[in-house]
Amino acid sequence: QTSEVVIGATYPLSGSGAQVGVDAQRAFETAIDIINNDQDFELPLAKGVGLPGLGGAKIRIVYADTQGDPQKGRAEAERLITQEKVSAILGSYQSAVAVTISQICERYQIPFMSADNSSPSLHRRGLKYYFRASPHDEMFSAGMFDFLDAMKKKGAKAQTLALFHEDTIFGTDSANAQTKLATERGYKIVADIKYRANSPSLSAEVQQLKAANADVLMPSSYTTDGILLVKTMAELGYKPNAIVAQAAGFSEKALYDAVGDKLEGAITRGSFSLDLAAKRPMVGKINDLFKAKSGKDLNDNTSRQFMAMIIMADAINRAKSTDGEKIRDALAATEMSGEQTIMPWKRVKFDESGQNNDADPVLLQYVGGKFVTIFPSQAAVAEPIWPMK
Amino acid sequence: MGLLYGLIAVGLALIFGLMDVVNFAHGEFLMLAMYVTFFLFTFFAIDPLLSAPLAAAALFVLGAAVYLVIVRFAMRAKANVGMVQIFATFGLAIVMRGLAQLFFTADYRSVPNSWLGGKTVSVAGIFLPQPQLFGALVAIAAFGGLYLFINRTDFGRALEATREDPGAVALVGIDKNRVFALGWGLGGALVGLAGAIMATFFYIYPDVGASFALIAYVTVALGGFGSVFGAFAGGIVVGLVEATTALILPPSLKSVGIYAVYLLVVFIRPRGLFGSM
Amino acid sequence: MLSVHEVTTAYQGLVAISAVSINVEKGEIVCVAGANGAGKSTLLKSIAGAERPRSGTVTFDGKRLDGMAQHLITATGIAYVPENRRLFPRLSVRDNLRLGSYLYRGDANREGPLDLVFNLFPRLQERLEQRAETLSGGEQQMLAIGRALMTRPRLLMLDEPSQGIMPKLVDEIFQAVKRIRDAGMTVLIVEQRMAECLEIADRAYILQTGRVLMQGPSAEIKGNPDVRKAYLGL
Amino acid sequence: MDKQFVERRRRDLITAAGLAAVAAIVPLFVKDVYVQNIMVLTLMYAALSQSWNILSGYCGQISLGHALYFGLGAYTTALLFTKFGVLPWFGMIAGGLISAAIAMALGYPCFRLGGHYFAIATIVIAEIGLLLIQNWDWAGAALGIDIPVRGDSWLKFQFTRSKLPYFYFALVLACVAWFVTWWLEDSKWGYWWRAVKDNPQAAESLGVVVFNSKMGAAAVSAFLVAVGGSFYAQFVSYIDPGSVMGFQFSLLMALPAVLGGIGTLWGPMLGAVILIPITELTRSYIGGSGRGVDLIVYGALIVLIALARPEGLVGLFSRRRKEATR
Amino acid sequence: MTALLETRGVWQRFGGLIANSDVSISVGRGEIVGLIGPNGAGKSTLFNLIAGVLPPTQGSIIFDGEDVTNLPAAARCQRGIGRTFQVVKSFETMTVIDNVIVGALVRNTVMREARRKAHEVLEFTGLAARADVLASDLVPAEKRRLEVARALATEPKLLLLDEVLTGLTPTEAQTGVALVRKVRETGVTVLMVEHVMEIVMPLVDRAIVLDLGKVLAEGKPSDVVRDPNVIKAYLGDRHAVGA
Ligand SMILES: Nc1ncnc2c1ncn2[C@@H]1O[C@H](COP(=O)(O)OP(=O)(O)OP(=O)(O)O)[C@@H](O)[C@H]1O
Ligand SMILES: Nc1ncnc2c1ncn2[C@@H]1O[C@H](COP(=O)(O)OP(=O)(O)OP(=O)(O)O)[C@@H](O)[C@H]1O
Ligand SMILES: CC(C)C[C@H](N)C(=O)O
Ligand SMILES: [Mg+2]
Ligand SMILES: [Mg+2]
Repeated sequence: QTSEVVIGATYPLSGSGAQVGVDAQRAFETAIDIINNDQDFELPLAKGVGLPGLGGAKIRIVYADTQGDPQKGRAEAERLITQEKVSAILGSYQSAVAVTISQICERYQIPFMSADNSSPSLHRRGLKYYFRASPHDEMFSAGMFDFLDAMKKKGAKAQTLALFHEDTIFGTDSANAQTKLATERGYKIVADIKYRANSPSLSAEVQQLKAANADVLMPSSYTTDGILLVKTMAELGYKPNAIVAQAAGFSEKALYDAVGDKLEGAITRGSFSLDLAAKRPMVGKINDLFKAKSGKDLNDNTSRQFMAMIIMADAINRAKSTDGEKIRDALAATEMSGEQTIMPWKRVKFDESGQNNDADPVLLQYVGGKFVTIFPSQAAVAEPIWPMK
Repeated sequence: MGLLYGLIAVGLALIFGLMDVVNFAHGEFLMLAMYVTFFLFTFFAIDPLLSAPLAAAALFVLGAAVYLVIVRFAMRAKANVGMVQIFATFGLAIVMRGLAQLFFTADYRSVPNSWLGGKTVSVAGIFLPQPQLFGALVAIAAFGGLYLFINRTDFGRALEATREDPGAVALVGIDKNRVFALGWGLGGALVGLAGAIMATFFYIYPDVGASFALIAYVTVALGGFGSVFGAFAGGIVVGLVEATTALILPPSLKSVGIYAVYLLVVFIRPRGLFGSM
Repeated sequence: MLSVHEVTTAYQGLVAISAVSINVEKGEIVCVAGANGAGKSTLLKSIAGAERPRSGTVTFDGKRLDGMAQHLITATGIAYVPENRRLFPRLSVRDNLRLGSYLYRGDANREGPLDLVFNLFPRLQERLEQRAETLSGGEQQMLAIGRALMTRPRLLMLDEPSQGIMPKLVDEIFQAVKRIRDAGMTVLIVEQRMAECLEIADRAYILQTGRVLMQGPSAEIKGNPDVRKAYLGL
Repeated sequence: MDKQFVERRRRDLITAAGLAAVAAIVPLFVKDVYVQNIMVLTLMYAALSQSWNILSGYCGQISLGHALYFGLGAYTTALLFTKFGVLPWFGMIAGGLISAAIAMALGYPCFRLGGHYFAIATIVIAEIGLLLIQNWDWAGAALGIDIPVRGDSWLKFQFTRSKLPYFYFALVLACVAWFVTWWLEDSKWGYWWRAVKDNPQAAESLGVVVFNSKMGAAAVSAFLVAVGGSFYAQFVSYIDPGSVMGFQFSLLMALPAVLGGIGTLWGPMLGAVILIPITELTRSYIGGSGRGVDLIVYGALIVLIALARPEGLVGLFSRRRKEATR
Repeated sequence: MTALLETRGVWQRFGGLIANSDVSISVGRGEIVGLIGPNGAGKSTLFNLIAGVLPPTQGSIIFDGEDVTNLPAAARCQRGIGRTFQVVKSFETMTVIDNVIVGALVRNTVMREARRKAHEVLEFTGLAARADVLASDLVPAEKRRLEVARALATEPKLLLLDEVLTGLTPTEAQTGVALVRKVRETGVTVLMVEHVMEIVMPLVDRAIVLDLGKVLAEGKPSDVVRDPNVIKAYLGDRHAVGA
């Protein structure tokens, strides 16, 4: 039988998203290490060598650079499928690129798993081979508003919101979800600022945020704009009452390296929490493995990339085949308990559109140089500090 | 902010305007200057303000080298010299980004806290961030210096003459390669200065140049090629327009304001505000 | 002073002058004449370094010029006014002239030759601020010669300086050439107006299809019946 | 002498037909879809660059904003299809016509601008277009437009796996662009354009209405590029503002022509045939490292080609030909 | 018969400088008229006004019975004004024949016709051997000839020649003179600027002298050269004796 299973990973490895792509490589390598070698974790496939279902076959990963361009993502996916003969594809950071990759995968009947794409539209296109284990923006946003509701109940000042989001798919989707939830749950949006991604300056935008002076600032920005936003806020003397961020840049180490001192008490939603290590020691150990490779802690993106690989490998193992259709069926039948992951999720189980609806987001607060889980209560290890600092 | 665009633009103005050469790697020059500043800070704890001259010197060498090694040969083209230069420097930009990623990794960096970083002065209720303020001062000084240099010295005149007809300056004993190499070096040095100041309030990564390149070109063109003062004025106009359009249009469209102003200006004055060519 | 020895120059494989040798002594006015396309301009270009000779040598005051960069040749004291003038079109008359003295940047008396220039071409003085490209054809020619004089050459090479110049001024230019020589310069001049040129020249060369056809003192050349017929239209 | 000229034109035509015929049978032997994909892109870029070359190469109006017309073509087709069910074939024509009309409307003020001012105006206008679409919710804004693919259909011009139909369409497009150039080259317009490029004032004095010439070139050029954009929308079946209207795209369209030989008949083709495979292969085979090596190689190649052959690669061929006839 | 070209009180100012002041001249059909005058007198400027490069500051230009003052250059070319530029403006990246074809296209819309016409003109002007050379490879004298060829290809009624016969040896100049005569024989009216008296005097039917932007003298060449004002301003003493 086959001695190796090839999985493709399509990421931006050059251009403005390169940093995420490069980090993703480390996350996948960590997962493959665990799968291919005998490790003592409560993760599927950790124990023993390789995939037992395929006679101990090992996983090999092939990377392709999308440069963040849908057309290139498409071409690379096709190349991975036809030339590298991959059995499945993981990807792809930018949701726009996921659109074309998932189309190609559909045509070739190869499963595609969004590790870190968060656009809700992705799983609503009636694709059979599309899967996403992690939450999408609506779920994330719902988590954020659940938290705000809880805070309000406690009497915190969280009535008015300022949305600050970039003009890409990610920013637009996030803002749409947040707007919808805000109206449903009776919040007032006092500023809804859509800005151009990678702008050279955000002064005008920050002036408007400052003028609106909302109770909660809700940014949806990548690292670059996140850094600029925080620096500009400091320079213009704007200190919001609270920040509740839609992850992305606000879960990147680089951002806190740059402007962490100005973010004491900032809150971001996330799908990963290192605090879980207290309850589930393997989380800490896996984090150490990852850190040894990358010099960084696992974060929102890398944890999901890691899990995507584990879940995919698990399905292939159960499918006992490298055939796309069989893997798809196995994926569709996935039933993984939360304990078997490194995430604070209830479980992994895909609905008919390929979305896992049981992946609960968490909210993390940046306190004293690290993240502390503050919501939901079953995962929380500390009380939120509100307002920030 | 406008003045900073101006400062970035002025390096361009020098290379692009005064020499009639397009440098598509301008943003990458800026990127490199920011990295130089960053590394000087992290490894030698040299404050960006002090390392600015070092960054300028490094970029001077780079600018001159780029001219001598690449642009000089691109200029040999008989027809469409402009396009050949555009693409030679475009290729160079890609190489520089690749090299930056290879050596500096794709990580986002930033100079955490310089002496000025994050401090603000409040003048009559308007907050002025110190780094920008300082940048503005440096920009004004650089503009002034360059303006005098170009308009009052023989080098400035030689540069203009070389742009007009590189083949003819030898008739009066000018070495065109020397003049151009110096011009590129100076352009680079100005970008070096700009980069050092930028580094105090901007993030740094291999593709950072892309954020600035277009706006810098528009700034130069708005002011008018061949005019140092134009680049200065262009920078101020762009800064003002940026700040004001954000009040009328959604911020994601704020650059539309700048672009529209550019179009408006050149439709009325086809050589920009102060252009001579 | 200047010695051109067996110089051959070609454009993309097409030989324009072959094995041409000429000599110019200090203080002389030497005229080079010949039909269109005979290679006169090519000869001057080869001396000035604007074209690189394929073979042969050019020496100036004992210094080898062939292969030297053009701007360095200018610095040795050779000023060259090309046929197409090569002014800096968008610079003012003043700047064009000032650039002529670029080599004497530090010199307190850098603008010394300006008197001579204005004396020769008062029109330039009236037009100091005008952009060179808007000058009339003749004015441009004046400026080109003026700029060359500003480099304080020991050898001045003029390619058809009378072109586009009004009759009155043609005479003046030829007289000026004489004065320039009297001011201590040596002049090598290419001209179609052989009659006028031979009047002031000490010696002349006639080129034909890239070779020296004839050479000698002006009077001798002027008297030659073939020359009279072929070049003077008499 | 005239005979020589007629012969040269005929030889160009025969060569082109021959090459097209060879190209047409290549995919019968090359079954690898990845390679086929590269061939489709190569042909597409050849066609785009050839079209760009009409305005910028022949007529000398350097446009660095052709992504606008490309995007207009792509968006018109995609919107008409997804919103109104209009078949892409009509969308293509509509996109072309809209682009040509817009090119002329924009040309009206822009053609008064010279050199860099013109080039920057084109960049800026394309960028405005991009921003407007990016903020236009009805057109999908940043989300772009996902064209649903429901099986193979010539009518809807969509095919799930096979690249062949796309390949042949791109081939036809490239041939059309080439042929239009060939045909215009020896027409009144072709001469006018080159005259306008070399010296507008002299051209005017010879009865060339400079402004109209530029308008004509802009219209033809924009039309063809927009058809290319329509094709791209169908080919990728997903478009978003950044990937069809970005500034990079304008550059990529010009690059083959510049490297191949700007303002020449064969330059864009030659440039595309060399450049596009390099672009794709460097990314695919050395881009996976995530260390930017592919960029270094790719960028260095561009620099080298630009420096080694500043007049364009076609020089390699024509020089040899000239010497052969001598 | 009315004049082919008439300028009525034409002025041209460049800032403070008056390049043409109240110039009224007329050129009859079939004439060869010489326009002479000192450097900077405004001759080329007047050509530019007639050909439509610039609109005159004041005054009007009548061509072939029509007021063309406000027509652009291209339209004037179509009506039959052909011109050369003193500072040559060849299409440098095009071959000689292609340069001429551009001109020929004004009256020949069929390419084959235009090409035939262009060859004919090249033959006529003696450039035929250089047809396939790039214009940038021509020497200055040839470029000037190309200017003439291009203008002739537009089949003008009036041909404006601005110093096209300079830089020729006297013998060569004779060929040029013959060429201009030949042009006239084909029914073209010629208005020419030239500084070389040996060429102008025998060739032109009439001479107009401009000085400081104004018409200084006008008449038969032999009369004009004797005019003391003309001698003083333009010819200098030697020509006074010579003529
Ligand atoms: N740039 C060039 N490219 C190709 N051939 C050239 C070039 N310049 C000159 N030639 C050729 O070289 C030969 C000599 O030209 P040159 O200009 O030296 O002649 P000339 O005697 O100065 O003529 P003229 O009296 O017209 O100025 C001519 O046959 C000409 O065609
Ligand atoms: N655009 C302009 N701006 C300013 N002055 C100009 C402009 N064009 C021409 N002039 C001036 O107008 C005067 C007339 O120029 P013009 O070219 O008509 O002279 P010309 O009679 O043709 O002289 P030449 O015989 O030397 O060619 C000149 O003094 C010239 O400097
Ligand atoms: C929060 C992010 C990880 C979102 C993701 N990159 C997307 O664009 O789909
Ligand atoms: Mg000559
Ligand atoms: Mg004149």
